[in-house]
Amino acid sequence: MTQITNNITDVLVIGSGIAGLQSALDIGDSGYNVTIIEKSPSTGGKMISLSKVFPTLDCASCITTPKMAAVLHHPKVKTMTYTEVKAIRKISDGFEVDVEKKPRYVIEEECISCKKCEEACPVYLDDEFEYGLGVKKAISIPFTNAIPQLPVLTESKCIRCGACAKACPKDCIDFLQEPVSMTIKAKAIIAATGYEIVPMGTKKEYSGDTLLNVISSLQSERLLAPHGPYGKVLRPSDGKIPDNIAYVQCASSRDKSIDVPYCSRVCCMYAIKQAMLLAGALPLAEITIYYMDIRAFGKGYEQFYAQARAMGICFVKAKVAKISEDTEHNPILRIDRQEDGSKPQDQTHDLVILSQGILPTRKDFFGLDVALNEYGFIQSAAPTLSPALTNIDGFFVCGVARGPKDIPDTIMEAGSAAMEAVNYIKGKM
Amino acid sequence: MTESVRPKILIITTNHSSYPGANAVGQARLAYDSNTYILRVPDPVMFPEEFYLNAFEKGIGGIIIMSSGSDCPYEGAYPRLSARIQNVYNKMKAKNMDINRLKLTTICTVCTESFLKEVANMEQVVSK
Amino acid sequence: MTIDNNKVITEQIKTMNAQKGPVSKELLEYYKETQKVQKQILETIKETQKTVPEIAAQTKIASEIVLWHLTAMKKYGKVEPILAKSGYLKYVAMHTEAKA
Amino acid sequence: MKNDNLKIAVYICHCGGNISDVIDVKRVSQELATYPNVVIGKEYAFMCSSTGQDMVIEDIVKSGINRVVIAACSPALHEATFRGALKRAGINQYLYEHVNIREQASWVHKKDKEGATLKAIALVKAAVEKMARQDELNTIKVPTTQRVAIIGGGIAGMRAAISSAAAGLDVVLIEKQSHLGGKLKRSSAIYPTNETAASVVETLEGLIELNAKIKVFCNAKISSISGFAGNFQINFEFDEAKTEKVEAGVIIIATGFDHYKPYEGEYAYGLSNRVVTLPVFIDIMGTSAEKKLIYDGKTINRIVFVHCVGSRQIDGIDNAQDNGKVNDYCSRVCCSSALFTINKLKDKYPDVDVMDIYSDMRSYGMEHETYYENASKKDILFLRRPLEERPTITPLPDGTFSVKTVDVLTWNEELELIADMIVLVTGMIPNEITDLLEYMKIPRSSDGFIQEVHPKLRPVESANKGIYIAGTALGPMDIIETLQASNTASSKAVALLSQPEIHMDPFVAVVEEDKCSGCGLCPQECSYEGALCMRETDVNGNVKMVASVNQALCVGCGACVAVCPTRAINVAGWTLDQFDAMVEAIAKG
Repeated sequence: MTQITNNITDVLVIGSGIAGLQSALDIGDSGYNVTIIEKSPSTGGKMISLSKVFPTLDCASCITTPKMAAVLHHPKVKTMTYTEVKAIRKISDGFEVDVEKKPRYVIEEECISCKKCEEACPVYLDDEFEYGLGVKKAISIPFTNAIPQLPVLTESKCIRCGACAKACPKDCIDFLQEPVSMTIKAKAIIAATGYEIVPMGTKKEYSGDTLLNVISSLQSERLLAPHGPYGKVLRPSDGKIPDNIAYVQCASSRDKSIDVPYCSRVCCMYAIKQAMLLAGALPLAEITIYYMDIRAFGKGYEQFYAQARAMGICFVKAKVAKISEDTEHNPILRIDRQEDGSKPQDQTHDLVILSQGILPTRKDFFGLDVALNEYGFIQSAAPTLSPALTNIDGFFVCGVARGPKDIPDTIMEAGSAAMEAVNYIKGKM
Repeated sequence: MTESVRPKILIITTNHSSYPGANAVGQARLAYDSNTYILRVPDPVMFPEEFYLNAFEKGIGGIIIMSSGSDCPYEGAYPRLSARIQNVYNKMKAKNMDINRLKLTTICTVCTESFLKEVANMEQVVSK
Repeated sequence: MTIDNNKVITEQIKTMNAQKGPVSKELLEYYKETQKVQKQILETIKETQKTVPEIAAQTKIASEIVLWHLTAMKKYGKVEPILAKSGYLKYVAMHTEAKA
Repeated sequence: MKNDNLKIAVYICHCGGNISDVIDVKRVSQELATYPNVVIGKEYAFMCSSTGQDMVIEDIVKSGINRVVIAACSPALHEATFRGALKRAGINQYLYEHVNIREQASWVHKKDKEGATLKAIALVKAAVEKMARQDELNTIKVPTTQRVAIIGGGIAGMRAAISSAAAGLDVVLIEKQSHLGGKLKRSSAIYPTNETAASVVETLEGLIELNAKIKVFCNAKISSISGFAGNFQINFEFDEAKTEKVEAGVIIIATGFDHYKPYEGEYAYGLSNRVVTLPVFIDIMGTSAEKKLIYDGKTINRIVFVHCVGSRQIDGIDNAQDNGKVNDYCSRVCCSSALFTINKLKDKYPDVDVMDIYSDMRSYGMEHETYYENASKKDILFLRRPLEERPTITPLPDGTFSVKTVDVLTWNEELELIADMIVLVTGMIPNEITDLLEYMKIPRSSDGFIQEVHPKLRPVESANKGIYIAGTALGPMDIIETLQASNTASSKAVALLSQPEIHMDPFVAVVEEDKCSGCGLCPQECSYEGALCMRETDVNGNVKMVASVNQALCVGCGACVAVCPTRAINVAGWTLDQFDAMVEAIAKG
């Protein structure tokens, strides 16, 4: 078994979503050392928070956790979670990367993941893993199947009562833990930095940031996940089991007014998938998808779309002009049907999901002058023949960092970037 | 509901389909009776006819074979399996056994509803 | 926890207070408020199961806040939702020892 | 190490309450602690945690444990974890059995704690019985040929060849036509880079010519493929009568796609020369005169594009294909390709009127959306038909066409357009590679393209280990996607061949030769050519016919096991004796 020697690695992968995990595995399997830097406390990225995936309806967690575990146990892969990249410098034979490991305020080697600290903590906070729908404690393990299973103390919300430390059977709470900085030398870097969804308030007309029962697609992923915050699909305003649910497609994509003119590629399919899951969870519910074009272009996707129509999910070609709500917090959609030329009309639903588009996570790459395209995604230097190449020699890109795409397309890019990185290193040896 | 002497049901599942399918039932937090015992095999085609008869002899009430059916990754395994089960039925008939105690069915990785249905049906058979 | 560690923690908290100043008033207020609200909610569902709107009406707490707290208390085993097919779930307090 | 001196340790995981809230884990561990051959019975909060694993390792090292049973979550999650722990403790990793008491017990019997506990006890006992009959198993090691055979010399195959060779592998590129480059050779500009297709192909050809590790065979026809991961043999003819046999560790299938060819009369195809498919139209545009678009002796002023020809077909509305099914899939690239072409057309011939009949515009790529937008700015008339409606195209006596279609934007009114040329935006269909797939035992998806082993997370891997798929053989893709896929396929090839040996799971048929009566029943049951045969063997000085397994070809299905009258053949790790004992333990409870 090869252990990575001090802070030197062949390839450094930034991000441990499915793109980063896959490229790290491919490189590791090819016999090279990899270090993954992940800013969150767990690996898994966005994918681990999804309910099920289209069109196979595999539970996302079940197919992601094995990859997370494989990375964790891979003799060639070292993962640093809760660690941020601070600066990257290009040097003659690769890169120098300054990273900072953030304090969990827990002695990681000692922790047995028993959750006693979390149980003891009296401070309840919004849970970012549940995209605000769920609740966590000021000290908590990020989520059920997080890897590693280590709690994190949100120091800024700690009331310093000491309850966690008293409850810990292994005395491993350390309130005075400090960030740890280090510099890693890597021969090549793969940026697998993924995406954010467009913030909910971005399209003013939809008031997505203020209306209680207008939620984002990632929030509804959590509603549908088996370990979701409520344990059942409920709407956030009052816990009602919704029986009239609507999806607004292109809620923040293909829209110049909010500077997201491109198609986010995944929203049609995730909305169809969610609608099918909702139909399964709430057999009596009416589910409507307001859309412009259904872009079911991947393998098996059109058939999936046909299946959804056959299940009775209602697809309405309409633009949604505006969203408001009534006194019961029922969202009201002003819709402009594209099918029969009728006048705009108001439709009231119990719960509305905005199919939010995809934004790049980063505009800067830690001091490295990485070329971005006009939308802020990393630009390929050789888009046709070697899409993983960037303008910087030895710095590769894969997945959504290069532009919106679904999971299979991301996996393809991850393998491709791994191949380029391996051959790049080989060429230098 | 814990009458302790309920007849036991053996559920034979495959690595590829029905074992993950049984997991899916759990992941969805659906419920079925606890007198059910899941065995995992690469493919039930490996069991000779006597295996089933011996199991009944040992006191097993019912056996559900949850195969992968047409999704079976092994060539020719399903036709062989179903032919074999037909022979078992013949032997059961010869012994005057209720052939409903053995059921050959197909369960996929996400067939949670059908899984529950098959179990419920077998519960009825064994409770007789 | 060992007695030694008890001292360590007390020292650590002292050091933190010295370095960062005391815990902010807002945070303490927030903490007290959540404790109060959860107690109030638990009180109303100690005997009879109730829905979020019912609890909200009785406690005069906004229903989305009631749901938030029920979500928290469900996660940490203090309340249990009674499953329903439509309408509203009812929640009931779990009859376990309250944690210190 | 048979049944003597068994020391089995049993651990019951709480799974942080996931299990222990329902199952009385203490009772299970206590009951098991006194079961025959069990020397340790423990329960713990999270067996998968490093502490849990360390506990197992410590027990193995300090107490001489030689079999381990852990009852926890699904083996899918942590079987490998605990096998790893056994390995680290220095014992054979297969002396381990994982019992699933979460997904298949605590989570499904929440309201029956007693029943769930009894069930857990029985299942763990069964696992102990299994382990009492478990031998050490060893990973099967298969030496590999450090060479990749790539079938298909289009851009996907060429790209995979270049990547694999760069990683140090020998490459054999087998192409059935007389030249490399596949379909791309013929088309002109490609999106989104606006390069010419020819330049892309030339670049790849240049790289291949320079690379001594890549050997190209054109005009090749494959006659057989045999072997297994690490050791495939491909026989083919090339350049008419020459034959060649290639040994390769990995095969990459890059056989590409075919264009959908409309049947005669489908949207008037074949009834007039001026009804053409999009690929043909792209060729026409590549060579047509400046200023005026003249085709088939006629100046073209009005063109109608019809999307989804041969794609997104619906049963009962569209005619079935030769395989008896409609093409119900989306061909992914045609919307963007049509829009790209329409923009080119309008740039070259601004006066030509273009009408475009579509159902959903699937210009999904980042840049592709601008093609749509630009086309809209150029006064293209977009007509949107309901999914189930089909336009009717009738050639008129004056050589023009009447196109009737329903437009959703105008109250579903039926409109009639007159055009003098029709472009059918045809999709992709799978290439005819039935023979190849049969040689390699690889299934197709319902759309007829090659089926990947998992469409979500293993999109370039085939069901047959060591065979990967690059590009449009998998399904419709554009050029960039094709090249990414082929790079990924070569990445898998490089990973598989990174070691001189491939390591495989030991769960294959094993023959106890002294028990084998030589009856010959088992090979008849085996569906895998070469995996199981009868062979004259010296068994303890006695030469006799016994069953013999090729471990690299056996898939471990166990079809042979059921027919053996002497129980001489079993799947390692899943023997009948083990199953009998497990059933016995369950029946006893």
